[in-house]
Parts: sequence; C-alpha cells; structure tokens
Amino acid sequence: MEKNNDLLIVENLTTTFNTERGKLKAVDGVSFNVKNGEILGIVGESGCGKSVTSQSIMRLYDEKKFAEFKGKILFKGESLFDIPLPKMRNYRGEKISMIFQDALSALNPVFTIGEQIREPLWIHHRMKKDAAKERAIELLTLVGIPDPSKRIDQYPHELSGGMRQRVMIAIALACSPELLIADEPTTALDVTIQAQIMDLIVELNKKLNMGVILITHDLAVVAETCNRVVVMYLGQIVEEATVTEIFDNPMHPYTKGLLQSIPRISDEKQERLFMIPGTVPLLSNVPHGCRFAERCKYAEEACRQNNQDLESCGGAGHKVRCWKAIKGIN
Amino acid sequence: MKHLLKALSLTFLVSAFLLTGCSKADDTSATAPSTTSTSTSTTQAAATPKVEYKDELHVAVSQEAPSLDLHKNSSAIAREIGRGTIWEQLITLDANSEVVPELAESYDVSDDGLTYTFHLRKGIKFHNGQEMLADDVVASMNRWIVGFSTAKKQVGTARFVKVDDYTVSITLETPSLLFPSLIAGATQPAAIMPASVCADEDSKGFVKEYIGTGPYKFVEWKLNDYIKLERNDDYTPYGDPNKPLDGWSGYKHAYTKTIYLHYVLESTTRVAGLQTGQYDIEFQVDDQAYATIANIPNLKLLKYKSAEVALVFNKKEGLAADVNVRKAIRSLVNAEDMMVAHSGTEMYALSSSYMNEGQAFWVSNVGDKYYNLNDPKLAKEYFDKAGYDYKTPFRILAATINNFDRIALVLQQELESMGVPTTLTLVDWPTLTQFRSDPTKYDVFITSFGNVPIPTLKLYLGATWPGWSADQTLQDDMLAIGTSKTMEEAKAAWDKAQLYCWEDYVPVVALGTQYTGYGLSDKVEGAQLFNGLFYWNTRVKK
Amino acid sequence: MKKEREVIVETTNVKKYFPVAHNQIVKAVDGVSLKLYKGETYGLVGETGCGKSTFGRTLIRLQNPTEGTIKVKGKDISNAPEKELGDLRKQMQMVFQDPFTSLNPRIRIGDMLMEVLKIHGIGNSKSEKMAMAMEIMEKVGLRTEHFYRYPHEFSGGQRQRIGLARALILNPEIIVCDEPVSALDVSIQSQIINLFLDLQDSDDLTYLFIAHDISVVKYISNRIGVMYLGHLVEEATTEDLFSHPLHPYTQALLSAVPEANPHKSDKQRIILKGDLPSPIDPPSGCVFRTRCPYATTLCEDLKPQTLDIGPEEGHRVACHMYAEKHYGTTGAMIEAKGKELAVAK
Amino acid sequence: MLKYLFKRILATIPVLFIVSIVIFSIVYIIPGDPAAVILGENASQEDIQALRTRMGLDEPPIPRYFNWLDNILHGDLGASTANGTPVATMIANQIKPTLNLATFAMLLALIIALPLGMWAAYKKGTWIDQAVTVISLLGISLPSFLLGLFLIMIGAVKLRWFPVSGYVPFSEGIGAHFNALFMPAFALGFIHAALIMRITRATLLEVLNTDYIRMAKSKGVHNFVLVAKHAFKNTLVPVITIIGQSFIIALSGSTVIEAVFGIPGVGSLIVNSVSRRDYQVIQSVVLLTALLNITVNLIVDLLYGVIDPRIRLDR
Amino acid sequence: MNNMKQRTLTEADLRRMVEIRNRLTKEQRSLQLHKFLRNRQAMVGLVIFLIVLFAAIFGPSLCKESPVALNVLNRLKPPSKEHWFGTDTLGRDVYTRVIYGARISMIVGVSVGAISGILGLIIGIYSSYNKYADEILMRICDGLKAIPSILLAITLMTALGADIKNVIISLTVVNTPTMGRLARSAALVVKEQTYIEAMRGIGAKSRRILWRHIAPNIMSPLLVQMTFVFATSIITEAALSFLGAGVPAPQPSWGSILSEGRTVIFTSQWMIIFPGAITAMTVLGLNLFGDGLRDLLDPLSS
Repeated sequence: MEKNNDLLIVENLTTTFNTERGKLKAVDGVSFNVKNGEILGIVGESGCGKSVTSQSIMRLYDEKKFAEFKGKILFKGESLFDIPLPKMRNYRGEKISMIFQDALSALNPVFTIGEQIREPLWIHHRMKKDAAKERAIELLTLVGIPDPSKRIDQYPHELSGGMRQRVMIAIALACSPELLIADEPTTALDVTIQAQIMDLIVELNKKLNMGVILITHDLAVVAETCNRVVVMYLGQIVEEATVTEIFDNPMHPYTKGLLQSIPRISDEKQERLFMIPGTVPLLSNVPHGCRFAERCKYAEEACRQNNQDLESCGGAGHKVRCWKAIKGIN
Repeated sequence: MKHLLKALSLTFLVSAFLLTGCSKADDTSATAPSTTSTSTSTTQAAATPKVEYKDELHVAVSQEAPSLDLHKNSSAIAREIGRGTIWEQLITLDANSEVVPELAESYDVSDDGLTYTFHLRKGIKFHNGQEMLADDVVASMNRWIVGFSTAKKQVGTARFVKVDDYTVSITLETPSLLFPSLIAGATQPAAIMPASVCADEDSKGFVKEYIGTGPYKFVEWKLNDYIKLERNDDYTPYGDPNKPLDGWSGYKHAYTKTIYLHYVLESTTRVAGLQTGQYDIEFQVDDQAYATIANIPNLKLLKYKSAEVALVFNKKEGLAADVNVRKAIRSLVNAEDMMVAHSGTEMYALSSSYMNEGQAFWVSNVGDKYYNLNDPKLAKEYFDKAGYDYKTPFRILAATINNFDRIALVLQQELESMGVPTTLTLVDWPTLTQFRSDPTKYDVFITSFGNVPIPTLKLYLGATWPGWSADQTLQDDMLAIGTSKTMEEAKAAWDKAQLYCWEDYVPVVALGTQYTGYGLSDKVEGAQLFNGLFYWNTRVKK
Repeated sequence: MKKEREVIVETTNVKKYFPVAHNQIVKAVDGVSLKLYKGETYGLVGETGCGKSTFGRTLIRLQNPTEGTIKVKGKDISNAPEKELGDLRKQMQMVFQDPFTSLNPRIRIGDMLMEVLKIHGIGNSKSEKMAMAMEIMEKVGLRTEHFYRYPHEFSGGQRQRIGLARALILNPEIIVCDEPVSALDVSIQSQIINLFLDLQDSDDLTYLFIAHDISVVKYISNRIGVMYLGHLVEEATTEDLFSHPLHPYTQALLSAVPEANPHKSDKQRIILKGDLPSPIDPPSGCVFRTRCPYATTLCEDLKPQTLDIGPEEGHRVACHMYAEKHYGTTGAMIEAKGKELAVAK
Repeated sequence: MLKYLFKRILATIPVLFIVSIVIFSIVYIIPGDPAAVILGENASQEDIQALRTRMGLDEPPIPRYFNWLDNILHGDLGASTANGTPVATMIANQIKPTLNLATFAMLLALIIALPLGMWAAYKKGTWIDQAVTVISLLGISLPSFLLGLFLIMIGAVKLRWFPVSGYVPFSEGIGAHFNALFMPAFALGFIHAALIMRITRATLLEVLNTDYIRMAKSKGVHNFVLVAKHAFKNTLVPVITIIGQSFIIALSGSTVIEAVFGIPGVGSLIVNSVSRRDYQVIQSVVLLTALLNITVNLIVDLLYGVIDPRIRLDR
Repeated sequence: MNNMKQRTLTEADLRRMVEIRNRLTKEQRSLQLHKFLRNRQAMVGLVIFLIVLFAAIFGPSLCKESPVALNVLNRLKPPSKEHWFGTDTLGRDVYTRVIYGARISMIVGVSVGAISGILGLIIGIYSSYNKYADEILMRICDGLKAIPSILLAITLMTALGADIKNVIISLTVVNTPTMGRLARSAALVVKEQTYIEAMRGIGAKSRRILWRHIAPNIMSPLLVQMTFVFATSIITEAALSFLGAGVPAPQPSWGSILSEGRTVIFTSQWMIIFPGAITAMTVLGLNLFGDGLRDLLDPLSS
C-alpha cells in the first residue's frame, strides 16, 4: 500500500494519566493506521485502552495536569501532537469527528438538537443560522430521521435511543470529516436498532469515503462491518489483521479465547463455552512480561519474563504479540 | 452565546452602576461630619447670627413605645416623645420639681384642700385647629384618671367638671396636698387632647388620633422605623422667650422644623450613626456606649439621674416572705458591684434614698446605715435566724433588658459564695411582667423605678403591686404622706416610712441611682434635660 | 420436549400495569401465559421496554400482578399475602442484572449470606450458618477467604457469583435470571454462563433466563419466548425458533443479530421501521402492526390469539398470518374470536 | 403548565394550614401578657384584665385559632396592638425592605459567586481553587452580625462611604437606595455567596466530566464557550436550587441584618412583635412569610422547567 | 433435595475466620484512614475540630478561674498575663469563658446535629416507605421549612424560655425538616437499588430492610449534613444570642460572649476578636471536615 493512502498513522502511542494513586499507563505503545475509506475496528474488553486511544487522537484529555502523551499521531502526514491546541480545535469536528456510546449523555440535554448540529457548522464554517439550519435538516435526512424540520427544535430527551444516536452521527458528519471515530456507538441500543445504526455507518462510510475507527467490545459487530481489526488487551495491541484473517485464523491466545467464548447464533450448541480464566488485571498492577500470560493456558516461564513486541506474522498485514504464535508453536 | 454576552454585560453594567451610585451618594453624606466647630454654648451661638441650622433633627431610639396614648401607658419612651412636645398639661414641673402652670393660666385650692380649680389659657389651639375649651380638658383629665390607676386610687370617684368654658374644677373626697404634683409629673402624663379624640377609642381602648396642643404635631408613626414630628406653627408659647427652659416649663421656640425619632435596635449601630452624623442625638445610651462616646471628640454626653435600681422581694410566698431573709440579703449585697455591673463605672450613684436629687425635696438618707453593708457574716446571722436550711434555692427573677440580668448574676454570685443555692430565671420584659405577678415564681426580682414627683407613686410600696408590700404600718405611713397638711409634715412621714422600710420591713433593697445618658453631636444646641431629654428648643448647626 | 415433564410454574394471562401521572397506565406486561417445566431453561428475549424484566419480577412476586394467575407447583401464589410467601421465596430466587447495585455496599458478603439464612431460620448456630455460607461460596467459585470482604472489593464477574450464591443458598428450584451476564465483559460472560449450566446440572434447577442478547439466550435455553410490548408473541423450542421463526417480529429480531462470522455478511436483514410504541398507549389490535411489514387492517382491528402452530408441537405464535392455517379460514377465526368475546362477557 | 400551577397552589393549602397551627401553638404558649406590656408599670390588675378581655385573650385557644383563621380567610389579618396599624399595611410596608435587601444580597452573592465558583472549578487543584474554597468556607463560618458590625466600623465609620443604618426607599432615589442597602446586602449575601460558590464549583466539576462536554470538545468548541455555554446552563439547575434556598434563608436571615442595620423589614417586625407580644402580627406575618417562601420555591421549580427542558412540569 | 453436604466448621476454622476478619477489618480501616489522611482539607478541619473538642472536654480543668466568677471592678481589662483574652463587662476572664463556651457551643452543636440527624433518619426512612406517613411527615416538614428558620427559633425560644435545652430544641426543630427531606430523598434512591429488591426477593421483612439495609446506606449524606448542621448551629446560636434568645447568662456560649462583646466593639475589641476568631475557626474546621467526610464515606470511591 502506498503511504499517502494512510489517513491516520498512530505510532507508538502511550497515554499516561496522573491519578491520585500515581501514574497509570492506560495506553502503552499502540501503533496502527487507518486508510482512506476503510473501517478499522478496535476490539477489547473494558479497560483495555480502546477508548483512551480514540480520545488521545482527539487530544480530549487535559494535557496540563491529567494526561501525558507520547509517540506520534500523523493525520494526513501532520503530527497532531505537535500542533498548538487552537489548531487542534479546528481539526476536531471538522476533519476528525467522534461519536460516543451513550447518546443520551453525549448530547447536551439543555440545547435543542438543531442548536447542537449547527454548532460545528458555525465554529468551522461560520455558517449563518438559516444556512446552517438548512444543512442540519439535510444532515438529519441523511442519517434517516423522519420529519427533520420538526425534530430540529426538539430536545435530546424527546427522541428515542436510536434517533439520538442518529442525531449524534449527524453532528459528527456536519462538516464532512475525513475520519470518524465511533466509540461503542451501539452498545446501549437494542439489536434491531443496532442493526439500523451499523448499516447507517457502513453506508455513510461508502458514500462519503471517510475513514472510520469503530471501537467496540462486540466481535460480531466487527465481523459485519470492519475491514481490519485491532485487538487490544490491557493497553496494548495484541493482534492486528483483516477481519477475515482474525476470524479465520486468530493467532493470539487472547483473540482465540475471545472468539471461542462467545456463543454464536448460527453455530450448533456446544456443551460448554470456552472460558478465559481469571479477570483482567488492574492497570495499576500490570504483570511483568506478557500481559496475558496469567490467563493464558499456553503460557510458559518465558512469557512471564519478556513481553513480545507486535510483529508481522503470516500475510496481509497480520501482526501478533505472541512469540509462540510467531514461531508457529500451538 | 448571545444571551450569555447580554447577561454578562448586564451584570457588569449593574455592578458599575452600583459603584458609581455609591460613590455619588457618598459625596453628600461625607460632607456632613466636619470638625470645624468646637463651641457648644448657646450664648455664643446666639452672638453669631450667621450660624445656619438644619431643618431636621434625627434622634436614634433603642425601643419603640407600646403605644403613644399617654393616658393609658407609662413607658418612658412614649412619655419623652409626647409630653410637652405633642401634648401639654394643665400644670407641669419646673427644674425644682415645683408645680407650675402650663395650659392653665393658674389654679387654686379651696381652703379645705378638697377643691382644685384650674383657669385655662385662652386661645390655645389644638393641632386640628380647634380651640381648647373646658370640655376638652374635662374629657382629657377624666380619661386620664380612669387610665392611670394611681390617680384613680387617689381621687376615688371624684372627677373634673366644667365650670365655664375656661374653667374646670375637681372636688376630692379627702384633701391631697400632692394632687397637683401628681397631675404635673405623672408617669402617665395628663395630656390634654380634644374631647372628640378622647371619645374616639379603638377596640382596645386607645385613642385613634394623636392630637395635642404642643409645639410639635404628630405626623407619622411608621412602625419599626420612625416617628415623625413636625413643628406646629400655630403653637402658642408661654413664658419668657429670652429665658431658658425651666424644667418642663418655659418658652418653647420649636426651632427645628421636623424631628425624626428613628428606631434602631442595635446599640453599636446607634453609636456609629451618632459618630458619622447620621443621628444628632442618641437616646438612652447604655453603659458601654457611654465610654465610647466619651472618647469621641465631636460628641458630648448628657446624663441625669433617672431611676432607682432595686431588688424587690416577694413578700407573699417563698423564702423572702420571711423578713429575716430579706434582712439577710439587705446585709449581704454589695451595691457598688451591682451598680457597676448594671450601669458601668460612670452611670450610677450610690444612694440609699428611694427618691433622688431630681426630686431633691424628698431625698432622705435615713437608711444609710443599712445600705451597702456587704457583710456576709451578718447575712448569715439573719439567714440562721430565719431558720434557713441552705438547701432551698433562692429564686432570682430578672429581665434581660436594661442589664438587670447582670445584677442578678452578681446577686447570684454573692449568695452562692455564702452557701445559698440559687435559681436564676432570666426572661424578656413581657414575660417578666407576667412572672412577677405570680407569687409562686420568684423570691426576688430586679427592676428600676423611674423618677416620680411624690413618694406615694413609688410602685413597690403598693400593697397590690408585685412584691406585695401589704404591711399595715407601711401602708399607714404612706397614707400619712398623702394626707399631710404641709410639705414638712409629708416629708417627715416619708422619712419615717423609708426608715421603717430599711430597718424593719425591707420590702426592697435599693441599690443606687442609675443615670440615663444621651449622646449628642456637638452641633446640637438647646436640648433640655429634665427627667428625660426634650427637643423643644433644640437645633442642629449645619 | 416430552409432554410428561412436570410443570413447575404456570402463568395464565399475567398482566402488570403501572399507574403513571395524569391517570395514565403503563401496560408493562399485558397478558402473558407460559409454562416452565422442571429442569429446563426458558429464555425470554425482547428489546428494552418489552416487559420481560417486569414479568420476571412479577413471577417471583416482587410486584403483585395486576391480573392473572401464577401457579408454582400447582399452588396459586398470585394473590397470596406477603406472609405466606416464605416458602415461595425459598423455592424461587432471582439473580439480577447489575452486579454493582445488587449488593448492599455496606455489608460483608459472608454476613449477607448468613443473613439470608437467618431470615428463613435455617441453620441452628452461627457456625452452622457460616459453614453453609462458605459452602455456597465455594460452589459458585469464590474462595472462603472472601467471606469478610465488601462487595466493592470484587470485580463484576465475582459479584455476579455472589449474587448467584445469595440466590442459591436457600436451595431454590427455580431461578429467575434477569439479564445476568449483559453487564459483563465477554471473557467473564462465558465463565458465568458456564457456571449457570453447571449449577443447573448439579442442582436440577429451573431457569427463567431473561436477556436481550439472543446468542446467549440461544446458547443457554431449551425453550425461548419472544416478547414485544408486554405480549408474548412467539414461543418455541430453541431449535424450532431459530430454524422456523414465525412471527414477523421474531424474524426481524433474529436477522438483526450480528454474527461473528465475516463470511456471512451477505445475509438478508430485515430492518424494522421506526421505534417501539409507547406502552402507555399501545397500538390497537396487534401491538406489532405499526412496524410489521405484513400488517393488514385485520391486524388493526383484532388482537391476534396465541395459537399453538408451527412445524413442531409447542410452537406458539400470536399472529394473524397463521390463523388461517390454524382455523382453516380467516372467517372461522373471527368467528372463534367472537365466541371467545361472548364467553368473556 | 397551568394545571401544574393549579396543583402546586392547591398543595400549598395543607402546608399553610400546618404553618398556621404550628405558629399559633407556639404563640399561644409564649409567656407574657400583651395587655400588661401595653398598659405599663402603673396599670392595675383590673385594667389589665379589662384590656385582656377586650383583646380576646381570655378565650380558649381553639375558638381563638378558628377566629383568627376565619378572619384571615376573610382577608382580615388583624391590627397591631401598638398603634393600631393593620397588619396588612405593616406587611406591605415592611416586606419591601426585606425583599429588596434579600434580592440585592442575592444579586451581590451571584455576582461574586458564579464567576469565582466557575473559575475555581476550571482551575481545579490550583491555588486559585484553594483560595476560593477557603474564602467560601470562611463566609459560612462568620456570624453575620459580626460581619455587619465590621462593615459598619469600616464602611461607615472609618471610610464614611455608606450610611450606618436605615432604609431609603426606592422612591427617594435609586442611588441612595442602593447606597443604604449595600452594606446590609453584602453582610447578608456573603454567606450565600459562599454557598453558591461551593455548589457552582462542585456542579461544574461534575458537568465538565460528562460525555456531552467531551462531545462538545470533539466538535471543536473553544474552552471558554465550553464552560460559559455548554457547562453553564447545565450547572444552573442545582445552582438555582441553592439560590432559591438561599433566597429563603436570606429572607429569614435578614432578621439579624435588619437588627444590625436598623432596617424596618419583616424580620425586625417579628422581633419587635415578639417583644411586644403582638400576637396578631406574629401569626399573620409568619403565615405570610411562609406563603412567600412557598412562592419562591414555586418560582424556582418553574425556573427549572425553563432551564432544563428535561424537567417537564406537567408530568 | 439437593446434594449439598452439611459441612461443619472446626474450632480451627473458626479461629482462622476470626483472624481473617480482623486482618481484613484492619486493612479496610487503614485504607480508609490512608484515604482520609491524604485529604489535606479534611485533615486540617479534623485537627481544628479536635483541638476545640479537647478544649471543650479538658479545658475547664485547665482553667484556674470560673467562667462565671464576677469581678465587677476589674471589668473590661485588656489582655494581660492574668487574663490572656482580657476581661468582659462583668470582669470575667474572657479566656476562661471562651474555653467553657467551647463546651456549651459543642454541646449545642453536637446535640442539634445528632438529634436532628436521628429524627431526620426516622422521618426519611418511614416516609420513603409508607405513602401515608410520607404525606403527613412531608407536609409537616414543608410547613416547618416554610417558616423562616430564625423567626421560628426566636418565637420558640420566647415560648419555651431561655435555656440551653430550649436552644437545642429550637435549633433541632429548625433543622430536622431539612434532614428529613435529605434522608427521604436518599432513602428513595437506595430503595430503588437492586439489593433492596434482592432482600425482598429473599423474604426479608420491612423492618429489616428499612433499618439494616436502607438506613446504613443513607447515613453518609446524613452524617455529612450533620457536621454542617453542627457548624451552622454554632452560628445560629450566636445569631439567637444576638437577638437576645440564645443560651442565657451566666453560661458562656460563644454566641453569648460575642453578643455581649459587640456592645463594646469600639473600645474593647478583645471581647470580639478572640471568641470571634475561635468561632470562625471551629466552624471552618467543621465544614472542612464535613467535606472530607463526604469523600471518605462514599463506599464506591475506594
């Protein structure tokens, strides 16, 4: 692939938080890239750092006191950590947009949805009220909200969950961003609504040719929507591959475990589900060596000593962080 | 965003406005106090005709009168506001507490001493424009008699009657040498008001209108705020305009057009207001404020002996019903401590006399050898004599006004230091008025008694007044004062009564004389101090 | 499913209405009839607000049913006063969704388990109670060292185990599981699901398993009921339901479930129009008609009856589309309905 | 909305009923005889008794209570025993200073507290934050009469900027009005400034941590706008609550301030009436202040609806 | 019907459990303590409060003089070696009075805080539980709340008479409605928690649910509020003293000392400055401590 096709390159991103209990490395040396028009999935369980990664890209954390970033994020070749905040602010919502898990809490309850859609248009394009209103109606139509000229004057709590999620997507799309970060966009929704929203995201991705980072814990959603997947565990990427590769040929024991432990609708019933033993360790207590070793049934002493780097393995950009997998053991 | 900007700018405008508003108003008020003038004497002021005076006089008072109907209530504050100012009397007192005519041209007594005839001045107008005639006087005086229980007791069924339009008379049942003094100096002034006003009472029996003949008209009483008086331009003065006022009598110039009596609860605030010139006079300065005012150069202080402070025993029930217990306490008290606690170091005088120099004629020191003994040993003897068990608590009742509670504390300490247990009941004034009427509630209560022109008006010597001095000997003595033929005879009777009180009966323990003080700006001229401060000839330099 | 199996719980036309402001009524559960057989897992699926949790709570009498009967082992408990529910409480227990709010944060877990025993007067001495509590802790995979810990010292999965221990300590026969794994991470979810299955095997438990995650329900259940807006619209054995979904809603629901299989992405998906109607003012006739692609005027006028139909026995569905098959003609069905109404009156 | 209002107004009736019972009972057991107070030291027992009878004080409590209630329901609040001023007139006169004082105090409090509270939240953990916290706590810790006396000593006696005491009605000049009210309002408002500052800070901190603030940030909203627009309006709901409460407390707390600054307000009216045993006035004034408080609460609730569209009052 | 084997615990087992319990309790305590110690503001508040408490408890035995010992002729003397804080209008030692005043003020504050807290808890719990109780109790609370608190306190004090007991009663009456409201709203939240439902599902009786499960969980906000009520009671008592309805003489409360001192504010500032500063410090300390307590008592924030 040519380099200039990369919309976003994340290189060795490390995000550290200063908390009352000392410094916590929520994201530790994460690297991946997003190409124009592709949907990249970031999968992992709660606390794996997937949301922190996305918010680090947007630089949403308070950099003065709370968060420290290391590494590099190149957006269309420009390093986002090196530009001043005002400029970063111009990027937010204009070039890179974000949608959040819970639309009810992510939409400001005291402003009408019209006001909230118009806001990025005013900030980035200085669009006047009438024009912005027209555009807002256009956007609401785009995301499939019926009767948009009426909805525009309603408050978030007056809409249903699915509608709110659509509104949030409309806000994110207002300035036609080149990269959309969707942080668990459907977790709070019912399956039938989830299907609607995911279809919408895929459709918009194709129509507008924007890059999408889809952050989720649901492998099934990834399977249905993404081109490539990054699997994270405890702040690190453990595997990266195309969707088909991940599902057909998972290499990391964690990925394998995840895939086996979910009940699948189309499969025949197994006697017992596969179990990954134990729980995810706390960030404040990261194990030495391979972070998954404690819960890994293949783990050896060597795993507990050294943490393997993410390395290419197999074809088509398949990378994995497990020396055994790389060497073809198991 | 727009809304927010609007709100913000409004906030700034408001605050800016407030600041400028403050500073502007500040300019005018800041000019008021100045330190140029140091002279205070009236003669000097008269010699320099260029002196300009203010139209208004602002007085800060600490409490409000329960009512201004003078016939029916005896509060000092109502008296000082109304007597001689709004209302005048047939006769009044001069500086020596001698009776002199005011609205009466003159009066005479029949030879049997029973009939008093008053000849009214002619052409006196009430504030409503009506002329004062005998009917008005008769109505007023009879209403006064009914309203003022002491008078009622004195005159029995006798009432004023009209002789002609300018003459009224009353015929008493028994001769009373002191009857004119009673009218002139009553604690519930015998104010003369129109007959129509007397007849027009509200549901509680008070007059609805405040109309008199005095140099100032009542304009407004804004409850909890102020009372406003305005000069009565139709006032007919009496006396010599070139002579100063003599007691309550004399020529009233009414220099100042408007008088405000502001009600300010907080003493500190009153003093501060006096200091900044917001008030010209502070009424009833308390002991601490006295020291403050004394230290501020452009303020001065006036004071007069206003009342006797006393412990009043409950002679009906309880420990103090035993005369030896009363004597024990008489021997125990340190009057000086109590007076200092009550009035501070500057505002009291030690004296055993029940009457003070304000009524110099009646002053009597017959009780001196029993006064201020401060002798616990003697006290113990008396307590033992009474068969006291040193267990039954001695019950002290006091009101929290006027520092009476402090005297109670001193008394408590003195009693307890000699092993007498005490219980202390400190209540507010209205509660005290109820509690003291209940013989089961206390052994002694603490109060003070304002100046009266004649000793028979001393309340605590009454048989039915709280404390219940229902002692035959005492009551006979008191009666003898009233029925005396000559003043000398009366004085002798009073000396006898007082000695009996100190020596044998001990209905009260007199602690001393308290002063009432008034703080004045040194720009105030001509304030008249005689049993209260009066503003008839007061003016304030600009 | 063999017919002779023992019916342990039977509900007939259970309704649960909640009054809300302005004298309106939310019809959370509106006439649900179903049977639970001993030892089976009955999965109840449906979207948020369909009344499945309310039904579960009503079933164990956390709420009183507005109407209808609930029989547990043949005994009608739908109106039994609270005092007589002691036995029922021992027989039926509940496991809750949120592992964080379902445990009293101020009570150590061991004390909590012992308290349950105390309430029911089980165990003679304190040490006996303690022994029983520790036993149950081990059974759900907790260590006895955890006896004196507070709930906040546990992770979500462990808390769910505690919740399970609390339910199991009374030795119940029936457990109503209200979304017991939906708040858990994927890797923990499978642990808890397996635990449920293990306990069922060892203790011969009957589960009413309420969940919105269809793949989980499919995995764990023997039979499944599908709820929509307070109504049970379809019920069948798991295999039957997935191979032959009859109700249009079931069809849409199943098609919407994403599959963790990237090769199957070309499947036909039925996307439903619009949102769930308000349970305050549900549509007339068939509650699903507003979103149903096959809705006719009949659906508007007449409430569909629940008919036992379908390829295999025990497949019940409430949809007019299948009435003809059942009655022969639509007319006959309407006639039957009319009779029913007459009887009701 | 109207229905809601109607319902709320209906709901005040039992509350006022309880207030009336409470205050009547308290007043009934207050010792001290108003008749004796009015007539003074010289009065004979017969005179006092006659006045008591005239004032209806000898009636048993229950008829007295219902008599009072009946009068009130007919719009007759009674009259003062002092100079016969009708209670209605007194309240009409004295409520203005109190209301103006409380309003001005709240205004001052808001001007001080809102920006400082927001600043502290925005600068969380810095010395600014700590300074604001300590100032706000100090504000709560100082008895207001002391603050008032200090203000008099400094602002009036030393600097001569403000009059010591008294109330100047609005009609006698806006400047003089505010000038006279400034110190009392400041003394009264300071504690509330502290409370509002605290709540503003706490709420804003909470709001700044919400998803919609992150969302707004991700839209590219400037930090200032973020606080001043997105967070501010959401902060207002709890802040309005505390403002409403503060206003009520200010109305009540003005008693002390009114005493210090000699302002003829409702507080001093009650204090005087208690010391005069002016029963009619105490009862009616307390009842009306209670009504006023309830009204303020109602206004606050109505404001919620204006600020936060989620709060629907007709539900 | 199930195959649970009856297991018995040996003495050793029990001993081991006691050991675990003790160890855990210690651990949990030290964690909380650690958390509290880290909260600098709360620590400052606690230290101030403890000093005052110490003074209140032991101070009187440290003072040579009696707080009520009058020496009228020695009145209004400025601070000196004999009288650290000077003497008051009756020649009493201000320092001694302030120390004793700590006791009175603490008694008033603690009593009002505790009593109104307990009453609030009872009101809150029952009104969250029973609809009829709720209606009645809340109407009464609303009624009492609608009366301006100072006015209510003054009238109550006048009615009951000046006495420290009555000060406590008046302030409790004034503060209880707020407490009750607070407890009720907290109880309503707790009541909706799943663990309460779980207890009902287990068959727990209402009384057990109310007192063992709801009450402890609403204690935190109540305790925090109690510290604030404690603090405001001291201030309100001062205000009442100012209006002549506080703790009566001769007992020295900070309020009554301040109230007496204000009359000599122009000449004898020591009568205001020392007690004023100590009152403010104490109230400040209590408020700081209350804020810290709020964080500490939140079980989820560990």
